[in-house]
Amino acid sequence: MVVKHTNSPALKEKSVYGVVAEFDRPEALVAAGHQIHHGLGYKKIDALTPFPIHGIDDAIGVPRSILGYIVFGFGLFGLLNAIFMIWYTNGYDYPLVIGGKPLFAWEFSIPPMFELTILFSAFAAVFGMFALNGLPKFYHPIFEMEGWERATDDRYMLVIEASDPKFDIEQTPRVLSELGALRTEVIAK
Amino acid sequence: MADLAIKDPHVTPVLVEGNPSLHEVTNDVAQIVEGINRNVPVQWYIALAITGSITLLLFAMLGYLVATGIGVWGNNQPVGWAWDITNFVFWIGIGHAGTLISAILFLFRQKWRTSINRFAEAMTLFAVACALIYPLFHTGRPWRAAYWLLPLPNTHLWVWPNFRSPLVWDVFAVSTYATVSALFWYVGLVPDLATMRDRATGLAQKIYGALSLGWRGSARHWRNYEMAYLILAGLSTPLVLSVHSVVSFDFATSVLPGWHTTIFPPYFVAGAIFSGFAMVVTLMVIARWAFQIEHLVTIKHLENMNKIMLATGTIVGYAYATEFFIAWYSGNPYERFVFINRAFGPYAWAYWTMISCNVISPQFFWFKKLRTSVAFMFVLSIFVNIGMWFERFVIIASSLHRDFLPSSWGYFVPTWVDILTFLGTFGLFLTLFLFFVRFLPMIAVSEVKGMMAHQQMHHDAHGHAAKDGAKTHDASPGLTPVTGGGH
Amino acid sequence: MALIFPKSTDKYVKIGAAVLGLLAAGGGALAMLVGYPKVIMTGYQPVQPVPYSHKLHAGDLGMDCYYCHYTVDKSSHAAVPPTEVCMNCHTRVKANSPRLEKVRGSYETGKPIEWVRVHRVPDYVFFNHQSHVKAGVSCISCHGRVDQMIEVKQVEPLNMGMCLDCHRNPAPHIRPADQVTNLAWKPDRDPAEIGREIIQARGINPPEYCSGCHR
Amino acid sequence: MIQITKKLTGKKYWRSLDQYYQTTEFQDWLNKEFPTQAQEMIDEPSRRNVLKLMAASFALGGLTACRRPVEHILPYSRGVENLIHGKPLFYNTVMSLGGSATGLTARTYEGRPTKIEGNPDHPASLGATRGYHQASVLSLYDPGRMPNVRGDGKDSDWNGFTSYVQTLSGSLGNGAGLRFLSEPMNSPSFTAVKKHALTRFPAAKWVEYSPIHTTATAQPVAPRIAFDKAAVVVALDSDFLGLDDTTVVAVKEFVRGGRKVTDENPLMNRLYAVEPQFSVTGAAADHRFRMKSSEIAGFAGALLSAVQSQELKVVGQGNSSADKALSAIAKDLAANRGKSVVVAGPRQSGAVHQIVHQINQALGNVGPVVTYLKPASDQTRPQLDALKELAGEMANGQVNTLVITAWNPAFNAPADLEFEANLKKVANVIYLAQDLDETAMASKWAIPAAHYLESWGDAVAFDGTASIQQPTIQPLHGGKTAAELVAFVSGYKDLKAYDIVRNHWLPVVGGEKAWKKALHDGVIRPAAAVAGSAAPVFDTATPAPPTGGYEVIFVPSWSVFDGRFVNNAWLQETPDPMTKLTWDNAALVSQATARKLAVAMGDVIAIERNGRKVEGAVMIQPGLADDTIVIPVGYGRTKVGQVGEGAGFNAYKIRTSDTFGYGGGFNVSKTGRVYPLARTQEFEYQEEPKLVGFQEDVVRPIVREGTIEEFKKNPHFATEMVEHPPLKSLYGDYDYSKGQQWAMAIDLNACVGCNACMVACVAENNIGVVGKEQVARGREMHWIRMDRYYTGPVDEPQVVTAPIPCMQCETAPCENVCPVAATVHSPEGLNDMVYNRCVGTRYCSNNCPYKVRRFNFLNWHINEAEVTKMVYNPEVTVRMRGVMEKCTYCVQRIQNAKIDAKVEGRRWLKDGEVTPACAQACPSDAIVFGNVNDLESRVAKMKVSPRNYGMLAELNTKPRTTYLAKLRNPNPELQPVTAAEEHHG
Repeated sequence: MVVKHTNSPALKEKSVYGVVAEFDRPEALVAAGHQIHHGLGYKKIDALTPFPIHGIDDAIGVPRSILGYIVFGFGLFGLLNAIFMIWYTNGYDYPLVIGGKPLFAWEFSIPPMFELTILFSAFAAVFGMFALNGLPKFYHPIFEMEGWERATDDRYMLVIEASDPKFDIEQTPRVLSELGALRTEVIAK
Repeated sequence: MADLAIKDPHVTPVLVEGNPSLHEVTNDVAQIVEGINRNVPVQWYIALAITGSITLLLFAMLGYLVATGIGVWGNNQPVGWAWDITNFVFWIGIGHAGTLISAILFLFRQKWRTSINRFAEAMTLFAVACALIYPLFHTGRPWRAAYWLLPLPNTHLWVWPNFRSPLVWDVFAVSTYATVSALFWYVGLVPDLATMRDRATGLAQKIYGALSLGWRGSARHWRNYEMAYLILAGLSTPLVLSVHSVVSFDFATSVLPGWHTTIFPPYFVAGAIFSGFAMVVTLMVIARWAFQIEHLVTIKHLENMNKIMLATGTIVGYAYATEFFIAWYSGNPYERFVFINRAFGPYAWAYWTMISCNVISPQFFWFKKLRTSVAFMFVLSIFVNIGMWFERFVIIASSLHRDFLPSSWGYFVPTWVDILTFLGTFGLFLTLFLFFVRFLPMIAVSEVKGMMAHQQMHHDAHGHAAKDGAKTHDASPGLTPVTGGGH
Repeated sequence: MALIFPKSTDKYVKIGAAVLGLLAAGGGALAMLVGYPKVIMTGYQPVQPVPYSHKLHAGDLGMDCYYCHYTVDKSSHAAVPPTEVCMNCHTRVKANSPRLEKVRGSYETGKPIEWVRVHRVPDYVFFNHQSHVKAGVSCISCHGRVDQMIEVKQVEPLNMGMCLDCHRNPAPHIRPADQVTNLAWKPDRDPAEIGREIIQARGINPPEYCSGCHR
Repeated sequence: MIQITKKLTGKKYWRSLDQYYQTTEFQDWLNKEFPTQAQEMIDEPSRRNVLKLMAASFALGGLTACRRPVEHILPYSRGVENLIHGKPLFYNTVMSLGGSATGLTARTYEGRPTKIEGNPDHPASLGATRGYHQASVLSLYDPGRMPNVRGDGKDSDWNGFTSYVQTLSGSLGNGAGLRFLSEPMNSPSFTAVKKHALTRFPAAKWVEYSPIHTTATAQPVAPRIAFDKAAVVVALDSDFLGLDDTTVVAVKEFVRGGRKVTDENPLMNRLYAVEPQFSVTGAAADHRFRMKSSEIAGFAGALLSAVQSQELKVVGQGNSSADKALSAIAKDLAANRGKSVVVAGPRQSGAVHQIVHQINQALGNVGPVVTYLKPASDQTRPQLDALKELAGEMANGQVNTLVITAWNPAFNAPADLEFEANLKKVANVIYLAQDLDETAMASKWAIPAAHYLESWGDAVAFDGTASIQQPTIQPLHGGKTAAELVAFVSGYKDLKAYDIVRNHWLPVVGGEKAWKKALHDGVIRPAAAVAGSAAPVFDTATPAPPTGGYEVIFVPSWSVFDGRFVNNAWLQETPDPMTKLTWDNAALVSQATARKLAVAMGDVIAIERNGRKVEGAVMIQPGLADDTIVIPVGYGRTKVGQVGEGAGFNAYKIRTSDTFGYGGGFNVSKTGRVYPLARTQEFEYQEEPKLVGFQEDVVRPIVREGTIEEFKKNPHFATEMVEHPPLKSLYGDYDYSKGQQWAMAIDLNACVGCNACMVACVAENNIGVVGKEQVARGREMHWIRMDRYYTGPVDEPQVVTAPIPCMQCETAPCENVCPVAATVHSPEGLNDMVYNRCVGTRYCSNNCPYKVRRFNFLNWHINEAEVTKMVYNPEVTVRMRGVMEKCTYCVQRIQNAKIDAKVEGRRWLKDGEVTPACAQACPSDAIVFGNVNDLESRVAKMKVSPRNYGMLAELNTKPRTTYLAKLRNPNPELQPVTAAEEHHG
């Protein structure tokens, strides 16, 4: 359920997910986010934008992605996997003399080794990304906000979650409005 | 390809015309799908009917082939491979443009890619799908090849593939490429699917909702998303180069004069990019006209692609020349004969078709007038497609039909099954395409919007940035959108 | 705006995924188990036209396999005996038992008895009984304790894996020539050891290359 | 291979096309030349086979079904004497063809003959065979064979015939109206029956006739030439290495006499060939001169006066290259008195043979080299005279009963005798028919003829050695032998072939034991005396053939002989050794003649003389005499089984009794039609075709040859023809120095290119026959092929031949590229091909430099009759569609030999214990197989010969099959152009 304006606090804080503020320009969003995080010290902030906004991460304090390490690990696994597979199948489990070549040699193993490395890395990159993003997640309170459809079109949303220690159902929306939000809205859990 | 980067930071190129608002852009793209959703133009159904029946023809031909034997094709001794592998390499080559645009141009920070990459990637997938038909069905016993080529156990005994064989390398390379391209494509789609979800209603909304996995465009999402996208681009770049290199190993690692050549990997890759871009141009010219998105896919985009065709076409031409030189220089009589035979033997007609389409025709793109003329580039891109098919045919058939022992020389003539099967793959290709433009946003909306916002910044910053194009991003106040721009 | 999916969706998605995963794993395991040669390729036990009991003849009466399958050490085929061979005894023994009706019929009319084939290898496999029997491979290695079967049944998969296991490590299957048809043979020491000695002495080197069996 | 795109008439072997020949679409379609159309035509019938095919493929693929189809084992009810199920039994027997007998050994499995080998103890075989003998076993299972007795054009049976003969014999009286027509007699027991018949019917007459004159039948005397004793041989229109005789004696002796050149003993005989056609003899010749048949007589005369005149100054009248060389040849002969020979071919007139005899006498060769033997037949008059007389009698109704045991005279008798028409004038014609052929249709009664493999008989070889023809199987269609039929008609009612033969021989050999021994050995010793007079009498009465205009030469066909093998698919698909033509004959002409006639390959010409006309396709063959048309006879059968129908054209139509061997006065005209010819080799030269001006001339060093002089100067000339960098492997080499390592060496100097190896290979390895279209598409399946290259000047070329089996490369390019490891290497150096693992990518074939791999593009066995499948060798898998196959060095023989050795407790095989089919059949012992690690083996010895070289070894394939370079022994007085010199120059 959705409540308009901020004066009558009909909502109990514990039943609130957070406050969303709508901006019409990326710069405004970033500026506001910067102020909220670094100026006012809010922690649980998120920005919802139709396309990635550079700088927002620093502005609202989102750490760097760790995806790279995951991918590297899986890539290495893929490589070892390939080496083992070729050695086991051609060199160990069923040895056959073929064209007078050795049972196992790195020379002729390179292409499969390379391809499997890439394959595993790619899987890690994609599914790792979804996992880190907690996707798939088909339900989210934010979907209930009014005018959400523009969050994937041409509006820029800034969310302060109720779980933030500094969150205040009275103050927070006001602060956001002052920072140039077109409108703010309290989102129920 | 860095020379294709936009030279002067002050003059921002017109990559989106008529300066529409972000919302208008969203509409323009989404409404292609939605508009159709409401009332599909009859042309679409007609087109589908045609391509669909051609696809059925393909299945019929394959059924007949499997039931009767490879003998229904024209293949023989010594031409053991002919149209089958020619078509395979042809389609795989076309399948290179998409990933190339998404990956390499991304790493090279080519902003103009954003309007065409989705389209090109889709084309890649469909081309690879067509290509994958041949490695399987060119075998005498596909029902066995289907699993004996993979390292899978089998009830009688775990006999394994022979990893010394380039064909096994092929299996790994092509399947990896298909998988990674699909992933890449899907990852790019997710934000736009979210957009579609938020615009759609009813069943469509449910479907888009399911496909977009609940994407919210949160900063935390974008951060991992960009990392993933960057990594995929980094992985795909060597991958896309490796695929056609491995395909070229099928020939390069053999003992056959005309195949046994070290130049093949780079030259195949160049050829692949060449043919890939040609096919993108062919289709894009039609698509942007059919769906009135000329302002999103501008002449600038097409011109850039033509430049790449000019470059790669010239590389390919240079490769042809080098082959001849090396053949002469090697002093190996068999090698020499194969190339003389190519140019003047029974398959000379194919060879000169190839030369005129691949080497001569792209040279017209030196003239800006021509490379910006839609009609001209359309015709020419088709010539290039033809030429690149003939390149593969010449390499395969003309090398095989006259090798070492004159006693076993022969000649290849295609049969009607050969021809209809090849035609059929086009049916499949286009059918998939029709479904794509019908149900999915054919332009990467979020990327385009990101790029537009970035150019907006550029204007506001009235080019106070450093002279160097690459630096501008860092110099502009930390508001540069990333996708399509890079860090 | 309206919700696309209810709150509970994600729960169901998770459960669904888990179930699917389990099913896949279970199915895979099952497939491996069922696909295992020993499982799918054994157990064939057709009903024969004549109720001939190997247990009775080879087991209880102690007839030697060679008596009926007399070409097993001379040829690639182990002959199923001509009716003549049955009649060598059955003209006197059980001379007019109704169960031997078919046999007598065949002997009189000269029409063969239609025995049902139990053990078979594909057409492209060229198995040679003579070389195996002469090398000292017992019947038991491929046919099991036939002397204990009333109706003959396939107990070994007879797939290529089985052939190769033995060809790669023949010792456990090699016996002294006189024990080849003695299915009940119990040596006082490790049979593999005996096998190794025979292999040494006779220079037995089973082929492991393709053309050994596929031509 | 322009043919591919064109219409291909002639019978498709592996599927029938009857329905098309009537339809009008087919007629329209004839004029089109689009491959798509052609494909339609070819593929249509196979759609009906779809299901069958799928079934077949899966079954053969060995797909393990969960539910197993019930299979039955049907043991014998009563054991069969000395038959061990699964073990082959070998029977010695004998086959007669063209009047000469060849002793053979038939291999049978469970009573099915599947393979023919030569009988080493037989003087006319010495263990070797010709393609005819190899393929004869297929004719036994020919579904087109005469299935039952036919009387008055209706199916009948033996009883019907019996009652007919009973009524007939009453009317025969003393046999005034009775005539017998048989093949040339070389069967003692049949001759005995003949005598009985002629005593029973004193007024009856017996005529012998065969459409092919061989050395044995051409003249009243049979010259016996010991070629191994001749240092110089001059062959005048003689194909003694080829089809002048159906036995292989001449090849054996010629090669043994002076072609097996070693570096210790670099001696070689010298062969001059003067001939109108290009025979395998011409190919083997050190000097070959083309000359019209009609000029041979003059040349022989000149040669005679040359050798008679002491100073040998005489030169030929003509100015052909042969005439120029004449005095050199004469000198060469004179220098080799007593160890040289001049030989004339059976097509030449008695007069020429007379002259040749005089030359040999003048040179003192009669005795040491040439002796004259009594022909097996006792018929003294020339065959044609007798046949002419018979035809005359038939024409004017003097004949009321004619018993024909000769093969198909209605088809092959000289055209001017109008034999088919005359048959209709004879009230009672009884014909012993192989199949329902032209003669059978024209006869009152047609009796199925028994195949030699299913009936008792006997035959005597050139040297008088008799052999018993021992059956290996019950007659499939209740056929009768010639002797049986004649005996039956002449009143010996229930005389079986067995009795005829046994009754004749038992007293001769003396007793049961000797009889058994005769059967076992396949020969009866001692041989009967056959020595003829030293002063032979030749048939000089018959006038020489007419001359002028175009000269036509009628030669036997390598595939169908005189036409009797037209329905034999193995032979039909085996290319002619020289023209490489399959499934057809053609009118062979030289380039000059082709230019004169303005015809190209495949153009159909009409050949006419005295109103007799035939139309056939032209094939241009280098090296023929100009204005000469060479036509293999026997094709163009109208009544024949599914294989041979429509193949080629019938040369008998223009072959009259005065142009029996050859003859001039023919008119040739162009019809404007084109008839596609299917050949297995399109490119005739090792020189690269000249495609463009700046291309240098390259002669590929594939089949390497040199002169004996070059060899003496530099024994290693062959290996030095190719320079290449040191051959190194990226990985280092596999060690093959241990154990038995199989290898093959082929002496190109011995090979005469007779194709016996090809047919033997087909028979041994169940190789599929693909039919004419498929050959034209380049899909023939021969595991060993015979490459033939022309060298030297185009109008006077020389020819080299080379059998090409799989090279069994130690570093095989094919193995590396197979994705499923279906072709791998055995520790004994064999390149194993595993059919059941193959998925058919054809990559191995692409990567094979020798192109010896063969792919089953379609299921070649799909339309084979059940009876034909009885010929399969049970030791070899019958390959399904979609898999690759290739020469295995007959691995089944190797494995079985190893098993036998193991059973005997031996580790190693003795040299010669295993012989592949090709090597076993080879008449010239050119192909030698064995274990190279056994330094005493023949193959190991050949491998160390300086002539030994590996074909394309510069690719580092390390081939196990290597070649011994060909040598020529030219007369120093006549500087020839040899390929070797061209390599250097």
